[in-house]
Amino acid sequence: MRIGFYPGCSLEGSSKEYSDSLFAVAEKCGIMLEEIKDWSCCGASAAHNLNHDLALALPARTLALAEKQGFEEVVIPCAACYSRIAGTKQEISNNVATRKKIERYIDLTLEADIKILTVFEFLQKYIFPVADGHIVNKLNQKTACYYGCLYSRPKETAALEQIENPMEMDKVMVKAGATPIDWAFKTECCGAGFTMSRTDIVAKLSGKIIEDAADRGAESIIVACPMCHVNLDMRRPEIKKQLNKEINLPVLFITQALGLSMGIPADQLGLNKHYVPTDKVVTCIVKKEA
Amino acid sequence: MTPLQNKVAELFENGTISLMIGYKNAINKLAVPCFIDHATQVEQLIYTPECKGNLSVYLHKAEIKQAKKIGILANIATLRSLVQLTSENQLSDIEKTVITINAQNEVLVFDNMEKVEEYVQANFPEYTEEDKKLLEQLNSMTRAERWQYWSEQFAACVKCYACRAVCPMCYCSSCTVECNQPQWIKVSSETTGNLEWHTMRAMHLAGRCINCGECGRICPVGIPVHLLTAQMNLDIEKEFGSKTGFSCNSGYALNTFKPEDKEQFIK
Amino acid sequence: MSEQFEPKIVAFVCNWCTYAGADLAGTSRTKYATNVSIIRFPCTGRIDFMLLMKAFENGADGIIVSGCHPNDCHYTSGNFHARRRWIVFRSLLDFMGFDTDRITFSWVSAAEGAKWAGLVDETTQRIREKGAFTDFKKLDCSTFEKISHDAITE
Amino acid sequence: MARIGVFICHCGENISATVDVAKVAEKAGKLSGVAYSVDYKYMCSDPGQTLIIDAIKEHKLTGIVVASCSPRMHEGTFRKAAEKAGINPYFCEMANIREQVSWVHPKSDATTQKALDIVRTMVEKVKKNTALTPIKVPITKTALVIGGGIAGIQAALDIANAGHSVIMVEKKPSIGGHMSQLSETFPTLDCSQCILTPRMVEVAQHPNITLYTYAEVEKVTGFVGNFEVTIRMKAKSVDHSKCTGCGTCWQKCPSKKIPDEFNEGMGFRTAIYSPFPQAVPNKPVIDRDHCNYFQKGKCGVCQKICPAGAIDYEVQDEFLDVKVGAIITATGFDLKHADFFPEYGYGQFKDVIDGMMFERLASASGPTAGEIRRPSDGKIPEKIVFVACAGSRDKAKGIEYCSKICCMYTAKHAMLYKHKKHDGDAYVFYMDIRAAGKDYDEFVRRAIEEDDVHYIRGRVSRIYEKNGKLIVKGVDTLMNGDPVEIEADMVVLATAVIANQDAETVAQRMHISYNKHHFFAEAHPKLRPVETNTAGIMLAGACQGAKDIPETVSQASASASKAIGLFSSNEMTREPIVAVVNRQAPPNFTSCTGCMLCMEVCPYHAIEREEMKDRTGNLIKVAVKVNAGLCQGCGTCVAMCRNKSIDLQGFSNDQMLSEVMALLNS
Amino acid sequence: MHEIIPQHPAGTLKSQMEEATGVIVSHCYQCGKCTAGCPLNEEMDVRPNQILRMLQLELPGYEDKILSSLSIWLCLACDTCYSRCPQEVKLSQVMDFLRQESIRQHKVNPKAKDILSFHKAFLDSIKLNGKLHEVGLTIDYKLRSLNLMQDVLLAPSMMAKGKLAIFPHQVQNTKEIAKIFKRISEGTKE
Repeated sequence: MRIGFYPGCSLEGSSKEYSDSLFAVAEKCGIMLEEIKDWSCCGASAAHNLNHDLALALPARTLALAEKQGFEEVVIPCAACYSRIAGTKQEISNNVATRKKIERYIDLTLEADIKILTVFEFLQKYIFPVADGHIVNKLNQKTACYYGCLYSRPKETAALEQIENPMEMDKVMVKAGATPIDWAFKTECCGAGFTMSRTDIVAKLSGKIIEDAADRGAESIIVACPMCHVNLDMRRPEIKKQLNKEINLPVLFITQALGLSMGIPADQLGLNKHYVPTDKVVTCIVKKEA
Repeated sequence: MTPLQNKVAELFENGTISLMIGYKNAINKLAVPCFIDHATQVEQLIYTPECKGNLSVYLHKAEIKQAKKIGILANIATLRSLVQLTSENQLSDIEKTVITINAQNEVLVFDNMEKVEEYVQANFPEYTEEDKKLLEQLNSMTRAERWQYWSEQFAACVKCYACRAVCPMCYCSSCTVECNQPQWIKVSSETTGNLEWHTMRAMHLAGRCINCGECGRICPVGIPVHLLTAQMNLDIEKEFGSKTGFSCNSGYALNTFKPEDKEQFIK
Repeated sequence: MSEQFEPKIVAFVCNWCTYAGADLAGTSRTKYATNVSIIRFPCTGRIDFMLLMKAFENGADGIIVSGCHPNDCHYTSGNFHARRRWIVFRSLLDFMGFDTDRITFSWVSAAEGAKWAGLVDETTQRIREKGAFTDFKKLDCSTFEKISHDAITE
Repeated sequence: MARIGVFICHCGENISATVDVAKVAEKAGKLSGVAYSVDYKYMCSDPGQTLIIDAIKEHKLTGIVVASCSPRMHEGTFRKAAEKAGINPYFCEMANIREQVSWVHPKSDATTQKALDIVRTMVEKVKKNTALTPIKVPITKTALVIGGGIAGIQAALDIANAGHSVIMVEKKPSIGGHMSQLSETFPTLDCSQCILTPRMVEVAQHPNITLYTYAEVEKVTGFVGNFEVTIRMKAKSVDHSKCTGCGTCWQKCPSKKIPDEFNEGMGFRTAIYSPFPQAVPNKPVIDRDHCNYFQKGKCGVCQKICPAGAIDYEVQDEFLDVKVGAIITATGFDLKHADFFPEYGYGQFKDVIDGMMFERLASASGPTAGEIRRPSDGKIPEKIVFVACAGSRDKAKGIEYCSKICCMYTAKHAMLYKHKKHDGDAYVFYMDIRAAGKDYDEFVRRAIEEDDVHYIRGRVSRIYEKNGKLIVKGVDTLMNGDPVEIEADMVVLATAVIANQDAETVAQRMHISYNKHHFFAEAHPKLRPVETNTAGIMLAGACQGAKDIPETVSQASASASKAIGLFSSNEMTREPIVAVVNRQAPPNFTSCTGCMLCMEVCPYHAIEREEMKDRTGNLIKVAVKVNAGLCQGCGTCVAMCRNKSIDLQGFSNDQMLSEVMALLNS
Repeated sequence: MHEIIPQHPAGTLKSQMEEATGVIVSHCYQCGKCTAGCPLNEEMDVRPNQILRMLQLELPGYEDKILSSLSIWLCLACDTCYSRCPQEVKLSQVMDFLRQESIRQHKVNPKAKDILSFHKAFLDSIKLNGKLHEVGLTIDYKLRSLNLMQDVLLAPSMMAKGKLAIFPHQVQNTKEIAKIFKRISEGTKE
């Protein structure tokens, strides 16, 4: 079966390493991902603030294209894109009038019956069955799995079983030979779309997250959302000011961490693109015992 | 003498039966029921493809019941009605021997209902091709077309009640249609009354009719009334999984229920 | 403005749930259409399908049949038996080409006065849109015509 | 020839405000068979009834229709009036033109017409009515009490003290219920066990009470006055007739690490155990799921050491059939546990506990001997946060109702904590304080004013653990919505009161109704609050809805009085609304053909086989007959019968069809 | 960008909001759990539960107070409030509506101008390219917000790390996206 892939804007820009590492892992396991042709932005954190129809029309266009191109499943690794597109799919399939209206706006028809996979579901479904043969390393470190808002809320589109204490990413990390810690900020907000407009808020919220992870002995934070990554990784100077101390806790995408356990070189996974140095993560790694 | 005649003669002679219900020849090669009470009369007995009538209907007649030991020649539909009637406690007081002729033309004699049941289950009949086709046609019509179809059919009904008379399942000693306190169904053969009669008949037979098709065959004005119950049986089997004339203690689809019966039509 | 068609609707309801629910609609002063009149049965299990036929024959435009929710039957299982009977009856009517949308089946509990009122209004509106029930009347006329037509042609 | 009287009631203005009563009376008077028609202000009043009685006598009426309120309201009243006037009471029918006409429709011609339609319908029905005589049934003067909590105990004692026998069935090894677990009781703070245990002992010793513990009701058939109940006596594995309750067995039992239910899992018990020291009966049972002998096939210590030789591993569940006249359902409730709350940690924080756990911590007989110590490390908490409405009034979690007891027990908990730890801090997050009982609000005020408990109005959004503290993130809506973050040592959730897990099964077994939360339904929320819709089955306590102890005890006594009332005579009269099989002259005897398909639909097994024989004993016909004692009059058999051989008195085919015809043909 | 803000039928703010979002404010019983869980409750001038309270009561002056509040712009749409709300009030949708209405009525809180500038710049980027162009967005945002010096130090390093592309990725037919914007802005005027 062909598996569709929707990168979203971030994965083409500030979070290129997320998409690089996802492809590296998929390739390692012999899974093909096919980018949806001519996809457009989902509207992300902005559109819904200004116009509800626009916030539906933008994701709907991509859904319609994916359907037209014959995909039954689409992997959406970005949490924001996932949330927007899954929400749109739901609203459109629940309400015929809305669907008709949106179809008129985008000048395309759609069924909204395509299956949307989060990165967790993708890993679970396609990578897990074959992963054991490819995992050669043990990450050998304590990781704080950070899920953020958009996978856990709102409940209509939540992709996690326990929305207040999700375990999906923790399971992946156990597979990769890491020890996920139990901590309090798994699903707290990082400041999301305020990354540029209200850096002070981002610093405050992300600061709390990093501090709690560090306090509980995490050696790395694992994320599955480009926005969370930007806020936790790039906004360190502001966070340092906010916390009045420097915490050098590296932030990895889930696919990067999994890639490391599969022995994929750090550069290929884009670890060199991070602001917080990731050397410590790499030095912890040991060979997996046979 | 045919094997059938030999067998029946033997049953008379060894005292297994004192009355035999079978078929004999009539004009135009038709087969009509015959009742014989002595081995000497067995030569009348025939069994041809024309022997379609359901003889079990006679088991309800007081005159027949008086005979102590009854032999009955049964085609598959008759066998099914015997099974169904047993499940409805209608044959408990009759000592009967059931004779049938299988596809290999062998004469089989059953002295108890378990054996009949076993034979029926092994040779359970399907709907005839003709009935299947008719049902398909009707089901592919629009609702309004079906209404039109049945209205025209029922308009022809003369309320002769032949459909009731030939039905082995219509064994009530008095029928609701004859009940006049209150008067449920108009006596005259006008169309609403006809519709009510056929609706009631179909409802009373739904889940009990054994698809012998006699009612449709006998109708003097050619109404395919058997299709109503045939369709109901299909629906009931689909909905509740029960078959009629299949088991002597299978029960009746309409006097039982499952908590999970479908109810999407209920608001 | 042409006068709006006001259908006659008969409700066959059980005493314990729906009748009590309808009473509750009354005690709560919930307003609903006047088109529906109730006939009270001890239980939905008591409702003979022939009564539904007679109601249509006598000029009802629509029918509501309602009782206790599954597992709530005052008599434990009357509503379950009724439900089976309705399943079969509906499918027979449908096979005969009868418009089963003229019969509303429902569960209304003694606590659902509002549901009852809503059900009455919704059914009334639906039947109003369908118009008067004439299938049975037409039946008699068409027979008459057919007979006279046959008589003439013969 | 029928001579029917029609009596149209104004019900003050309840009917006459929207229905033109005079017109209805006038038109009704012209209906065929109607000999008299009148309207009047209040038919149910004394003068109204007198009017009816006089009219029946004066106009020689054979039947009457009273058009007024719902028959569920006043059918009895008017039937009695009819009887007083000398006609059979079943010749009286009511036309419901209040609940189903005047109250639901505006004043209009259509409304008046509908009222008239209904009157006409009932006139036609009454013409078809027949004289019926009430049925007398004997009463078994024994009550079954299901559940041995405070509700069951109270009901059983009341009935037993009135001189009737009682059978009490309790599913646990001891009676006492939730009340035996409580520390102190609001609003007086007296010790729960001190007031309860004497009553438990009284039950055990009462000559009129037979107590079956470790037993469950398996099946209920029959009807008021004549229930047949099958009780499953679960295998105790200990012969209580031999056991002296010496306790040697549970001291020696090697399986010692079984979470103790009585202490809400905060302690351990053995596999052979008596749930608590004051248990009644204070004799052990073996919990086979945790016993080495039953699980692994070896051990047998208790059998070896039992001085009385009471241990019996072979014994199986036994079934006991009893006959009772009334049943009191007092099966109690359950509490939601802390693991119900995602935002409060899915139960993974040991120091986030529920109210019942706090009761055990505060109880002198509890796992900490009454010292309030937190479960994780046994430390005495410096700061406790109490969260009210935890799960209650929470539509999103499926429980939209108020659990009623939490406001009071939370105040009690905070108070008990402050009494034991004077310098501790107690915070209560609440939404509303519902303390509407006698001395209740005073009690809450005392917690706030005298014991310095801090009440914060707002709900807690999240609880998480950090450095051994529980961080409680709440809000003070009285302070402009300012966030409140408290680092607590322990959190007590006042979790919701819910129905027992098996409540639905119990209800279905007894044929009583229940609401969507599986609380059992009373026959009428105001006027029949302790009876169920099934005659002879009463409710007591929290199985009907959340209740505190005083309310539970009152309801238990009320249901006991219903049973005692029922037992006050040797037989009771029942409505003659029963099915009958028609009779005809021989040789037919009846039109019933004996297909017996009706037997299976009857929920009461009231239809029996009947054999017609001739004088010499030859079987002529097999048909069915109805046992009027068992028949409850649902009429399902009637609609089943193909040739109308069976009919229902009071709702006969003739009557129902007449109603349909009359309603539609004006 | 103003043209894309939808028009709402006449009525009070509450009735407009209820019609547009399907949220019923009377469901809120003011327990405050939304505020308790809000990551930004300390920054907000009007707390989430207070916004609902003001919508419930509809007293004079409340509408202005809501629409010119900073809170509605601070809401991150993280949905923590809704996911824990016992009465299932979808506050994030209320906030979406209030933001739109605040723009429409020209009542945007001056302190929110940066946030609004960012949203507008974001959408402009999509309108132009079909996808978000982070460099373009940043420049656009800086021009709108006049925060010209913010993050200037980040940009070169981002480019060096391959995180910023100077030229935008574009969908094949950018006109299509512009058309969607146009249809919606026409649609909102209907």
